[in-house]
Amino acid sequence: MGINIIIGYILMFIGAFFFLLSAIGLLRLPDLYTRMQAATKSTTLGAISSIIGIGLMREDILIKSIILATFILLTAPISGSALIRAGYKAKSPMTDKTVVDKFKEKEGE
Amino acid sequence: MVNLANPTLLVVIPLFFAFLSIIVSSFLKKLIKFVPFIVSAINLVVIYFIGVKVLGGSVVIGTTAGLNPPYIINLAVDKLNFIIALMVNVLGLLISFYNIFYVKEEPTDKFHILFTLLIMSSSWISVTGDLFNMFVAFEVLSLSSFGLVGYLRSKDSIEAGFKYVVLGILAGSLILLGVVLVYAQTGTLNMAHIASKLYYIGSLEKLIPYILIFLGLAVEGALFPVNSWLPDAHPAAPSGVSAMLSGIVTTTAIYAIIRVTVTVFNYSAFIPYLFIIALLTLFFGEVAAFFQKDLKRMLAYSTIGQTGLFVLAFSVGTQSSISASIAQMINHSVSKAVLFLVAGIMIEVAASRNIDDLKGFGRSHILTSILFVFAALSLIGIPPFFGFFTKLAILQSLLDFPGFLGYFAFALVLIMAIVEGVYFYKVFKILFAKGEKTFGEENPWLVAAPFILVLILVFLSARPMNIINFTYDTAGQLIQRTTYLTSVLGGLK
Amino acid sequence: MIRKIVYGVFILIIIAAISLFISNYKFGVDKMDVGKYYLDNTVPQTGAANVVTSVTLFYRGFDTLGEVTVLFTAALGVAVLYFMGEKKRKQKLQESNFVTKIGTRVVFPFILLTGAYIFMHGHLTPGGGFQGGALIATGFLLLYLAYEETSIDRKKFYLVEGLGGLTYVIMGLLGFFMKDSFLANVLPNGSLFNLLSGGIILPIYIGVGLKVGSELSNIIDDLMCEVKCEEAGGEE
Amino acid sequence: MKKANYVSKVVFETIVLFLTWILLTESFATSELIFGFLIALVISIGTADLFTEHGLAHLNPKRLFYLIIYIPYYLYQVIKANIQVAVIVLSPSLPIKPGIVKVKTNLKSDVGKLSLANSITLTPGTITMDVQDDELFVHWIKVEDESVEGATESIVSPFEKFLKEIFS
Amino acid sequence: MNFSLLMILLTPFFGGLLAYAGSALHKSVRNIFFLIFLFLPFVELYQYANKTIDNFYYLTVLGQNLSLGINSLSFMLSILFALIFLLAGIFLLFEFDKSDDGDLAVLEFSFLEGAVFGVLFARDILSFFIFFELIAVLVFFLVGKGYKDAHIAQPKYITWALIGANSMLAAIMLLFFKTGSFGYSEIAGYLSTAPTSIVLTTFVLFAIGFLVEASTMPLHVWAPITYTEAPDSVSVVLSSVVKKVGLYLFTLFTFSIFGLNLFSKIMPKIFGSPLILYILQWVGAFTIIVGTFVAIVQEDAKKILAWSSIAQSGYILLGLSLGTSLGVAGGLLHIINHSIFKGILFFVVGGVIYRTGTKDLSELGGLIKKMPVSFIAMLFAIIATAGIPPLNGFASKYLIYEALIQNKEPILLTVALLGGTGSFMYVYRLIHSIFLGQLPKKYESVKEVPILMQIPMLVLSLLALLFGILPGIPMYFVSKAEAFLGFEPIKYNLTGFPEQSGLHAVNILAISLALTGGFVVAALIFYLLPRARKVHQLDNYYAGEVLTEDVKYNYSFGFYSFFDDIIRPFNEWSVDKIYEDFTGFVKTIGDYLRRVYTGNLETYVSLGIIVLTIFSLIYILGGVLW
Amino acid sequence: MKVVDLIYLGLLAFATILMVVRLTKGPDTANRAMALDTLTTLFVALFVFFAFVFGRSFYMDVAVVYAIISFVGVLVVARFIERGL
Amino acid sequence: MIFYISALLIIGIGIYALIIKKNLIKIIIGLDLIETGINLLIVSIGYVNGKTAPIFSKGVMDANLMVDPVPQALTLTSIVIGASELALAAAFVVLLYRKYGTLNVRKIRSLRW
Ligand code: NA
Ligand code: NA
Repeated sequence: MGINIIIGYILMFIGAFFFLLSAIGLLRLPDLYTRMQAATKSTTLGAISSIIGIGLMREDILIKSIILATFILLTAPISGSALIRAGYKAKSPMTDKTVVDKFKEKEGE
Repeated sequence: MVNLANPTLLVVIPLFFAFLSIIVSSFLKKLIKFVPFIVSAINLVVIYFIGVKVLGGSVVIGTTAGLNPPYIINLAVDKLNFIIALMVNVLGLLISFYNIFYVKEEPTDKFHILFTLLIMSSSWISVTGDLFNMFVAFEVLSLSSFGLVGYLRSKDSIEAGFKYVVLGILAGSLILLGVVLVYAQTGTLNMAHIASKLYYIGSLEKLIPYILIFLGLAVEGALFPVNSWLPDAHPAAPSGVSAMLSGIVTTTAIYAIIRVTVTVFNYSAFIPYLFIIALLTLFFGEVAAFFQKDLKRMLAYSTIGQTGLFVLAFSVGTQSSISASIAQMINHSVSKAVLFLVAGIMIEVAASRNIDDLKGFGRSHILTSILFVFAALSLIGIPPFFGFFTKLAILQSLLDFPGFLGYFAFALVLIMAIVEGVYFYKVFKILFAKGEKTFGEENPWLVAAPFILVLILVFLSARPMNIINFTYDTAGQLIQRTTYLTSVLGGLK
Repeated sequence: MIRKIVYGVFILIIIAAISLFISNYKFGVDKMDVGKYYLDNTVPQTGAANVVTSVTLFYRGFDTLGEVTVLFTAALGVAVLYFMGEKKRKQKLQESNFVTKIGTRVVFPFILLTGAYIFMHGHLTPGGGFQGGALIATGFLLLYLAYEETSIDRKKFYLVEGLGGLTYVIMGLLGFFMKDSFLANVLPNGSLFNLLSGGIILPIYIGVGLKVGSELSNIIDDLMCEVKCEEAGGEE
Repeated sequence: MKKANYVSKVVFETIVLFLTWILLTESFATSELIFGFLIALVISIGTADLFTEHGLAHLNPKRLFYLIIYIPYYLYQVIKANIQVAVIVLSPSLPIKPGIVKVKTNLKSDVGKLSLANSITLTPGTITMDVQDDELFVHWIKVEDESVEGATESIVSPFEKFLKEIFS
Repeated sequence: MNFSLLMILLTPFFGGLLAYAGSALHKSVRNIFFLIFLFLPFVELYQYANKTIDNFYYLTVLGQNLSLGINSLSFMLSILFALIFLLAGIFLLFEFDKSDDGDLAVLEFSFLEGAVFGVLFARDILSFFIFFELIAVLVFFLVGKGYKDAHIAQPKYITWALIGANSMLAAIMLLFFKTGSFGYSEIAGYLSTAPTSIVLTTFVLFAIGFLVEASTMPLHVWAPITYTEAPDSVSVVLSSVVKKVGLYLFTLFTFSIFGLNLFSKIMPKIFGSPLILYILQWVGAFTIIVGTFVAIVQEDAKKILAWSSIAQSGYILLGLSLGTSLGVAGGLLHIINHSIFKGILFFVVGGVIYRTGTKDLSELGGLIKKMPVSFIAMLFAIIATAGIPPLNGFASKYLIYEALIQNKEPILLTVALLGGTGSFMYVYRLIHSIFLGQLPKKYESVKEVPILMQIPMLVLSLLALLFGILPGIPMYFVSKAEAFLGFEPIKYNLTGFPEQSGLHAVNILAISLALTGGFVVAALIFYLLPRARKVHQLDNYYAGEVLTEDVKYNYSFGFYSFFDDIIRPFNEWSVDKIYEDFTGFVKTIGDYLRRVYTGNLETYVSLGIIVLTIFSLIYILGGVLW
Repeated sequence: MKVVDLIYLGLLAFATILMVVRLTKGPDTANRAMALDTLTTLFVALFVFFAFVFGRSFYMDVAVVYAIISFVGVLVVARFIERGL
Repeated sequence: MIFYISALLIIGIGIYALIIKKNLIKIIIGLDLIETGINLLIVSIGYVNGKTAPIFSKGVMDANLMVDPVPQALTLTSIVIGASELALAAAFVVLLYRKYGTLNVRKIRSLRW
């Protein structure tokens, strides 16, 4: 068992952990905006970590794994950003704990 | 040497032109309107070469991918295929000519490309020898007619188009499901190969795939009760398209039903059911047509009735009845095409689809109206027109149907002939009545296509028995099956 | 309510009948008749690594030609339905998400590249002309999402579309003229797993890829303009 | 950084795409390279104006250097962010104090601003909601400072110093 | 020269086309072609005067040769019809002189003659049908060129014509199915041994077709309005030709193809006739009585003629269906006679309309001085219609009465005689309202019809007189036709009938001379005796009021109003009820159909799903229904 | 498949279930879209995992295409939420 | 078998939506479900437990380990066809919405006899 396999599995399971974390966050957090935090950050890391981990274990898929990971790293924040803005425009409710909304002031102008 | 007697050309050449057209349309848009005409003309040349062989009694096979069936898709032309393909392209040629002058709403280039595809797909269905390939061709047919039905973008055509689309997609899905189940049953998709494998399978075991394919084809084939989209859709399209839909598309679908029922499934057990379905189709179509005030809608319902008529004859299942059925198909296609084309002229001149608004049209447009009258008389089956002889042949064959039902159908056909006669004569009456309205000039080029079609009708009427004898041979070849199967599967085993 | 139940029961009956039918043809047992032939002969006859591709494009290539045509027809149909005449297409600049906008600019060429990669390797991988073409169109969809004012040059797209279709037909006709059989393989098979293998599959897939890509983009163009024009107060 | 001319943009994009092609095909076979180059070139010709503003200028060694440094820094921030999320999500009391704040950036380049926005999104507690000119609206799960200056200081500055080097 | 039957048949078609083409040059070219080709058939038919020809094959259908032939019966009728066509053709040219329908009318009219020849020459059940259908099509279009309500007449006519045609077609196909042949002789051979049910079914189906065209009750519904609204020349043809074609076919089928022996064999006899013929006698009687009395109360000149024509069909049917030599002779002779005198009536009325523009009796009157020739012609015609010597109506009615006496059928005889009285009432009404009484001011300038238009009525009037006093001339043909039909021809001589079984001797010439003598004497007395002062029409007073021009002092309106009250409900029932019932029936079905074509997508889809469900059930249940 | 692989698969499956809960619960379209976004990302990883487990490298191509399409898909949905079609 | 049944159930749900649902979009979704179900069915027909996709690659060269390629080829074709159909159907829906101002199919029935 090579070192790559061990690192691979470790990364894989880190990925799985963050996926799980993201899923829990989705359920526990109070509103769309806070859930997005979990959704975007944890899922991205989960995916990247998993994919790179798996890629390390088989060289014939390694390069594609890197491509994939890069792609996700690049696009996940974009789609996350688009979604959260869309949710805001669609007046998805905010939690009571929200302290400030500067965007509203701007949009309200 | 290149062998032109190859049915693949009937599909490929139109496609070549269609793809070329979309490029050319960007800078030479005016040329596109000739494409469907050219395409069907070339197809007719190919059909001529095929016809020479087919009439000699052989089945012309077109292979693809340089291998032999059943491992590749093959096209096959026997006499029945030949008749249908000939009809498709002759009507396609004339209707395209009509369209050159008729279609004015933009985007005309796309209209003509879609029309090319309609001709192409009808030809395709009429020559393919592969069940899944038939489904694909069928989809091209459906989609091109969806586009053409919605072409005018009026409220009517969009609504009619949407209903047509939903039922058409459902129909396509049913056919696909059926074809897939056939594959599950036999492990092959080649019609002849399936036929040879289904030979040993009991009739009940064939029911499910058959009924799915049948029902799917019945939607396009205007059979009751899945034809309710038709009276909306046919009138909503430009008249050239209506002519093609009523004259060719329904016929092609019925051809497909015949091919599937006889050649592929060899399904005599289904005949009584088909007989009843056809009876209902005939009845509903004709009675509904009786009440229409909209000329094109009336013609559309009449199409349903006529389809019922020739499917009724087919479902008797004897050689003479199938022969009568094919002959009536020819009669209906030609006559109905004339009727829709002339209706198109009338509607354009009168600026209304209401029959009553055509009062006195025949007085100022005698030739046009006489074309309408001739075609209608042939459709109703008034002697000495061809339709009369086909009606005779149908009536004769109906008496061959065992039991009471045969006589019942016989009587119903006659009664429906009265109903059909009455509503067409009502149109004649209005056309030649004295009216206050003055009608503008028609474009004389528009009359050319229906005129030639009526000449064809006159020719058919002059030699009715030659045609019926040929369809009799055709029916013989169809029923006998072995020629078709061995021609296709000759290379196997 | 009764209606719902009745139709529910009807549908269940139909499902039951089909299930009953299928149960006679044991699941998991190959019905391979022609299928076996393909598995055994694909490599010698076509040189393609992907048997499915060789079936779609070679043995059943005539189907795929139809499939290309179906899409072509649908695109034409949509174009007809959304035809707007010589009237200038009204476009309202909608404020789009900055992130999306700029992200799109970066991602778009990569999507096109990937699309090309997919249709170029159709004979080796599960990809192919349709998948690659669809991906290319996805790129254009993205562009439309980010930039409301996007309007592709239809003439160029029609050119690509037509050339793609002609490639297919002409490749087929070459077979017809040289071997009296449409779509007969007239190109060398090449060596397995190489880009230049699979005979006529590669050129056809390139054609299909370009065609599908431009066709779907045309559809998107029509549909998106429809939406935009409506927002802009409609036309007609 | 200056706006580049068209050729520069095309060349730059072709290089990037061609490299990507090689990665995708994982092959140096001649046919693949030729096809890849042609495809990359064709795409570049069509999309160069869209893809980049500065063209070959991106390949300036200094900028590449900062880019290479920036990547591990960025990954570090990502991991830190995820740990923070894990803490929040997994703690029974859900210690949040969400809000949307406004921050300002000095970056001028669009891609630069995009990188900033993406960085903000993937890093601790913040998601970019919108970018309008030099203002960014950021959803912050634990608002520490509502003022523009304060927020900018804690959200933007960690990245801006790198991005400034890469994109200006 | 030798003219084949096909050539004769095609002559009118050819002539029609030529005339139509000629109309492009000039109207006179058209007219000359038209008339020449209407005349040609006489020349061509001449050689067939004494020939019976069969089996001239001209077309092969369903493996059978269709053939033409001619015999004494069809020869007689083809000469008669050719004459009517020629005369009506002349009239037609005037009638359509100013109309732009003339060209098409000429074409269709010529074609109609060809189609009529076709029916007469047909020697198989398919040929006659082909031409019979063609007649219907042409009549449909010709009728449409008539008066303002022609558009109501057209659908009625064609509905009934189609019912008749398809009924016949059913019989034709049933017989073809059984025999594999269309030929009259093969069919006759088969029928002689066929099961009763087949014989009855096919006979009834054929009879419906024939009697629709013959416009006997209750299949007459289309006739009154069609005869009324058709152009006058077409009304002549309808009444004198087309109706007779139906009756010809009825004769041919009943006596030659089915045959009395066959009927006698399979059904009981009543009053000496097989049951089915006896029923038809009653149909005839019913037609006489209803037709006559409805005719009496009409206010429209052509409508009177129409109902009269229906009533006269009743006489012919009654005579024919007696099935005796005498009865058939009466029926056939009445076919000839009625064609002639009804032709006169339509020509005269047509002429009056041509000059005055109205056929409403209440607006007409006093035309005797303005149109004396027409008056004389009509006088001849009404005498013939009433069946009074010396005009031709007498001989045939006499034969029918005698045949009824011979069969000992007192009730039917009463009916027939009553009809005779009734017919006197309506024809008197006609001549009175048109020619006698007060001349409306607006018709002061009316002139007699042009001389060419007088020719048809004069020719027919002379024929009516000739055949009236010398019944032997038509009887020459009738007796030959009878012989062809298998009857022993009744004895006749030039001036009447000698004593023979069932028939008292009668010399019509003598009776006519006596009657004419009496008339002359009466006239002499009238003119020789001193006469009252001649008063101008307006130099008079009425119930104490001085008459002005707008007051009518003679009854030309509501002439027989007391009758009207009795007839009216019956009249209303008979005219439209059946037609409306038929359309009502179709409409009811239509309403059910609407539930299928609802316009609801859901319905459309669910119908297909229901079918799928049915077959799924069949499959699941293991093909219980299979 | 080894046990570790199965465990990994199990974890992912569990995460999937939780995400599907959010997907069904909503409460609004934006929340569902978000859940869908996370799911698709997870599936990309799953594709890679299958490519690894079944030893068929071409699954990676599928994963790439899938990633692209789901990215665009989310943007479409976002646009839809923001302004309707 | 479970694949078959679930595929068929998806088809059934699609048909049900077609009949019961009033919303045009849902009808389109119904059509989509039917097509998806059929595609699933096709693939299940070709699927054999323990065999792999019919793609040769380095190391996987044994044709006997591969499933029937035909159903997969058919699926590919049918997917594209289905997508084309749905695109056109959607185009019609958008136009219908504009012409009738409603997505309720029960209100779109100006055409009837
Ligand atoms: Na592929
Ligand atoms: Na394909």
